[in-house]
Amino acid sequence: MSKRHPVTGAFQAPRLIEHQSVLRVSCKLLVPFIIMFAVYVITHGELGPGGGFQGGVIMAAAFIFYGLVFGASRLVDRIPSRITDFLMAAGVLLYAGVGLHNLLAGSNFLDYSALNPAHPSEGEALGMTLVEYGVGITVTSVFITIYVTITEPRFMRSKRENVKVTD
Amino acid sequence: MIESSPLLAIAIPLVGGALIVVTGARRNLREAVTLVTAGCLLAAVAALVPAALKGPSPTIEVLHVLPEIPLAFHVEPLGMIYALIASGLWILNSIYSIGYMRGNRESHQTRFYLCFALSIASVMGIAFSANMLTLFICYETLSLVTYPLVTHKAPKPAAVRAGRTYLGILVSASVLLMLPAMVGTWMYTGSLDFVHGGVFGEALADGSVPPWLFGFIFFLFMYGIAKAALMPFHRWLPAAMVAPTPVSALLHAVAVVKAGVFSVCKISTYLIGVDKLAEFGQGGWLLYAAGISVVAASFIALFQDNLKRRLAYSTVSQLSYITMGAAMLNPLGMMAAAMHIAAHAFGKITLFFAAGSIYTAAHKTKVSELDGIGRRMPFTMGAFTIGCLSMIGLPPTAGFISKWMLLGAAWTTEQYFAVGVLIVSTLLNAAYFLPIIHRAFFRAPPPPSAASDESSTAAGVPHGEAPWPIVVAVTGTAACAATVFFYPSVFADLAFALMRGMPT
Amino acid sequence: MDALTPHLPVLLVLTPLFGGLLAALMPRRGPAPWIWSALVTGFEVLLGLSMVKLVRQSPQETITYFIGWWPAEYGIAYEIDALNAYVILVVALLAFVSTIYAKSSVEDEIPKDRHNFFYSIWLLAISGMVGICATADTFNIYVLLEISSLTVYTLIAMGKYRDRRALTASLKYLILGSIGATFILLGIGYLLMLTGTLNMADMHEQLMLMKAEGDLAGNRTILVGFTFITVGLGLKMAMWPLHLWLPNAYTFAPSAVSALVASTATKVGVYMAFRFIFTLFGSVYDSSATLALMAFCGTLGIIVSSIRAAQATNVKKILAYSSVGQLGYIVVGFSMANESGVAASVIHILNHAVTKGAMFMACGAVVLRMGNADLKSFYGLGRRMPATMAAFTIGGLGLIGMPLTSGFISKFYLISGALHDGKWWLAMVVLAGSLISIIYVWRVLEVIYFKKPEKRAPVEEAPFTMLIAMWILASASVILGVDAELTGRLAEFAARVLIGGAT
Amino acid sequence: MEGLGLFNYWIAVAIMMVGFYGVIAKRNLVKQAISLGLFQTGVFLFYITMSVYRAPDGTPGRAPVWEAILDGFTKDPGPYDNPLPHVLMLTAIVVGVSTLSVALAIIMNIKRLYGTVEADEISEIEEAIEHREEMMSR
Repeated sequence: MSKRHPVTGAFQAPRLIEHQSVLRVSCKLLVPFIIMFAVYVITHGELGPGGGFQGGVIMAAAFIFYGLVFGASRLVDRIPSRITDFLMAAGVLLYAGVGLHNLLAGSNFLDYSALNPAHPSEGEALGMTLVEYGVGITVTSVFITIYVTITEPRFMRSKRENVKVTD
Repeated sequence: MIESSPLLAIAIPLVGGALIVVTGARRNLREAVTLVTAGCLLAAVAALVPAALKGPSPTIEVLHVLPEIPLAFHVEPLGMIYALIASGLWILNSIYSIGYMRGNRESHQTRFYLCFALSIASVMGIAFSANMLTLFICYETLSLVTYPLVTHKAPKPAAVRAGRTYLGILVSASVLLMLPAMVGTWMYTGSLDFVHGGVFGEALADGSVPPWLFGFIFFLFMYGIAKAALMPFHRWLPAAMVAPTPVSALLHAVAVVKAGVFSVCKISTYLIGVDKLAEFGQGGWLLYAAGISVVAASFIALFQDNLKRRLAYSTVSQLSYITMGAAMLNPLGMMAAAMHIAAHAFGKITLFFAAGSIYTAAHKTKVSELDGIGRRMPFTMGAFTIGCLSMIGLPPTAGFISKWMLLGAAWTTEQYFAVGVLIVSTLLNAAYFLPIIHRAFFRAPPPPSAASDESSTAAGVPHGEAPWPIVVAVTGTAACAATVFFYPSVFADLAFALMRGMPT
Repeated sequence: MDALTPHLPVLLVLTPLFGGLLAALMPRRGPAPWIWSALVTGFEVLLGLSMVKLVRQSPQETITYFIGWWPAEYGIAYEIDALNAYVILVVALLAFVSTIYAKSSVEDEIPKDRHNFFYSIWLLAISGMVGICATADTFNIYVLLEISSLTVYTLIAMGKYRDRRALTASLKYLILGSIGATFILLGIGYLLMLTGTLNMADMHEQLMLMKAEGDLAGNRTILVGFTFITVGLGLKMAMWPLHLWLPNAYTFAPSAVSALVASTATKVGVYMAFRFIFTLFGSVYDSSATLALMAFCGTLGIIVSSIRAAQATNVKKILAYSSVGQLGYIVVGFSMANESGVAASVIHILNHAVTKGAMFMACGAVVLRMGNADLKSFYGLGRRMPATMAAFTIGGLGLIGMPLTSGFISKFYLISGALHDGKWWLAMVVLAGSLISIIYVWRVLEVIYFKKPEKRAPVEEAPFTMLIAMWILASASVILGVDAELTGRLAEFAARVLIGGAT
Repeated sequence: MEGLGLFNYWIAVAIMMVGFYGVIAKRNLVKQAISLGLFQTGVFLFYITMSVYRAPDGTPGRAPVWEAILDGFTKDPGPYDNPLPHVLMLTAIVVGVSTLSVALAIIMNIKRLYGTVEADEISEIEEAIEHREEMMSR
């Protein structure tokens, strides 16, 4: 049946998938477009429906799709957990950092007009876009992490989880 | 210099305690520190006497424990009597402790001396407190620092149990009764300062405190001060007798219990105002409560075979004399009470010293074992006799003076219940003390062989006097008890000063 | 620093927020996350101090900060007055001290490569708690409440490495806490419906206007909103009988987390109750019946949970139940709605944080050395870990309310508050509660000092960082008890600010 | 009729209560977590229906953002719904999802360490542990 990864001990997708060329090809074709659409949704969030949350989820859907087809372990090989962990924090940092930049620039926290003092409204637009991207990055990495965590039997932590069972 | 002296009196034992810890490993040095500290303390306290004779001195504020109530101290006659006794007897008690603790090879001696010094510091704090909050704080601190002394023989279940009773009763009473009384006083009058005539005058006059509430607060105070051992809050005192004898002697015959009756007197005089009580017809019950306590405790003492327990019940009854003096609600009674604080201290500490001396030399704790011991320990038992005389109130001892004053106060104010109590209890006192003396001097000692199989502590083996420090201390306190009879001036003057200051 | 002064209210929240995010980026192993967290929380204390200084310069005014310059009606405003400056300082101080303490305990209880994660969550929790105190926007309160709660659930669940029951405790807390938060959200919804605003002061004004026009008479929306908020807050601050999540959560959490959470999390809940009941509903809505119910719950909580504490055999559990009881004091205090009662509450927030923090820290040191916090582990520790046990003893005395410890001050105020209204029975219940606390504290102290240890093996004293932290708190307890001039005045002032709206 | 006019609130409350019931009555931890989510969703619905506006002439309100912006804020967009609750719920949904995911993470750990997600079985195990601890401390 399913095999374990030689190093991580994770379950690997059944070998059968290697022969499912339709799935593999369509997945490889679709993923870039989904990511592009996600970027569009995120960027568009400034003015219309959409934004970081929605776009982030769509972006994550691209990776999750990849994971579904090729197996989560392969997804983890491509995007290791340290990258998602980093992006989770980095996204929020981007979001909050924009606000902090304004604060340091002499305006109030989250007052984006300080990004472009000459044209406050453009500053606001830029600020919002940056914030959307921050949110998007975080949401993407969070959802990837959730997916990986739920699908895989915690192979990432198999060694360090020597939990004392009290009985 | 004189102004800072109450603080000095508190600081000296604290510094002494620190030095005791530092020198803990070398016991000769440690005990020298104790003695020197005690000497310095007596000098510092004695220097305050002239100030005290003039009435309450200006208040010294130290810290603001609560925004409007500081930790404050002052010198006044009643506190002076108490401080003088405690600091004076600490010297003798330290000499005695050295003999006793070494003689019985007690453990944790550094802790013992440290806690003793801390207790004395709290006692000084109580004596010189200038408001109720300060008194309360020092009172609770005293309960806490004496706890390790009571549980000195700690892993023994008896000591732990006694410690529980001790702390349980003292703290419960003070928290459950005294604290609300104090806060109530603060709420209704806006002041907790000790001033002549009390702080309730205005509130009573304008009717914001109804008389029943005033009486209720007084009731809470009187029973809240469990250290005064007013029945039924006396149980801690016999329980505390598991402690080493020096502890029983100084703390449970002098410092702690006197903290109780001193607080009773001080609160009645300076916070409640006895004249106000008399004026509004409150607090009359205290006389009866104290009187019953006197007689009942004396009666219980009759049947105690354990010497220290008998002394403990005697203490309960003697303390209620003092409470009774305060309960007469007039200056004469208060003066007698103040005098009895001093008189009882010298007598009772002598008795406890003697009991400890007997234990150290002969390992006997029961009255029934004391046959003929007076021949082997003439000094100890001689001192014991003087102590007994003082307890009964016979000349030439201090007890006579104070009992005389009590009786006089009772007669002049026509409180015949008090007179009756005094007479009956004197008879009872005689009934439980004189047989001990009779046994010690006029009965033949048991033959050596008869008792040897009963007890492993060589009860029948010939023994002489106790170690010399013990003998010195016991004769010293006995001498004090006699001296106060011939020269009562210091204490009497202070007591007069107290009476003069009181509104009649 | 001067340039940043006007931004202080928001910086208070941002500092631990950024700190937490950056901590997640730190190397997984090694002391770096700990050092970073200590620096961040230390800086937070400095910010808190300068905030208090700012407030003291003009105590009558409220320092307001508009995020993004949006006015308070539309945007989120942060408002700082004497009360929240005080609570923020308490949280910041406790956070700093607990962070110092956390080093050894986390090294022992959390796997080596999870430290950055732990400290990241830890700082985010602090950020949430400070934020709740700083914000004046009700919905922002909900969001920050959830930030702090979610992180605290996670922190508690990390106790699984020591005892798996931490997980169920955490889940129970999560479910009850989320229900509480959702109730609060629902209550805020009702108020939003009624007033059209989320800002507290604005809401209060709108409600006052409606009251003046007589629109509020018989209005059930405000009644329902008030009820939901009260129940939600009761759950969040573990008011008896809504405290069921608390004992296990505190018992099985990692030691450092117990110390932090026990001394701050429920206090923030109490702060929210102050804001909602006094600032928002004060004089709008006659809450005397609710307050009477709260007084009833508080007194029962004091008695019942103190008795439970006296029965428990795990010292951490004893402390946890005692926390419920001590919370009862706080609830009883503000339910009197008079100045000394509320002042007692405010003052007890700090005093209990300090004493209970010290005790949980001492307990954590025992867990570190003995492996668990059973009463048996404490046998004879008085000789083996003297400094730790001395701190525990001081904390215990504070809990009892001995004079010269901080507990006495709170009790004094509490009784004055009760007697102010002539409620002698309330004073007696409070005192009876403290008598029961003598029993449970003394049970532990007797074991510490009088029992012989079971195993002869030598026991080391707690590590230096732990000792420092617990002694800071223990001596703070004594200092606050000896000289309550500052805290007393601050608390009285804060009480006047709160009650001022109600009279 | 008046009660029926508030039917949206009735539905919000009904959803809430279904969730609340599930939290209390279900003994499966996953079901409890899902019910908790449902409970919160009820509140979201409550907020959203609260924002609905209908002009006195019966015109339903609508989302104002898009067209107003296209017009450059020149003309009156007509009756529009209150956008504030929508914004709030956006945040609240995120909070709800976070709560749910934390809950699920904890439940996964419980499954790993207890071998079950049934509350009854877990409490049996815990009672056994507590019993043993008490025996040991006697």
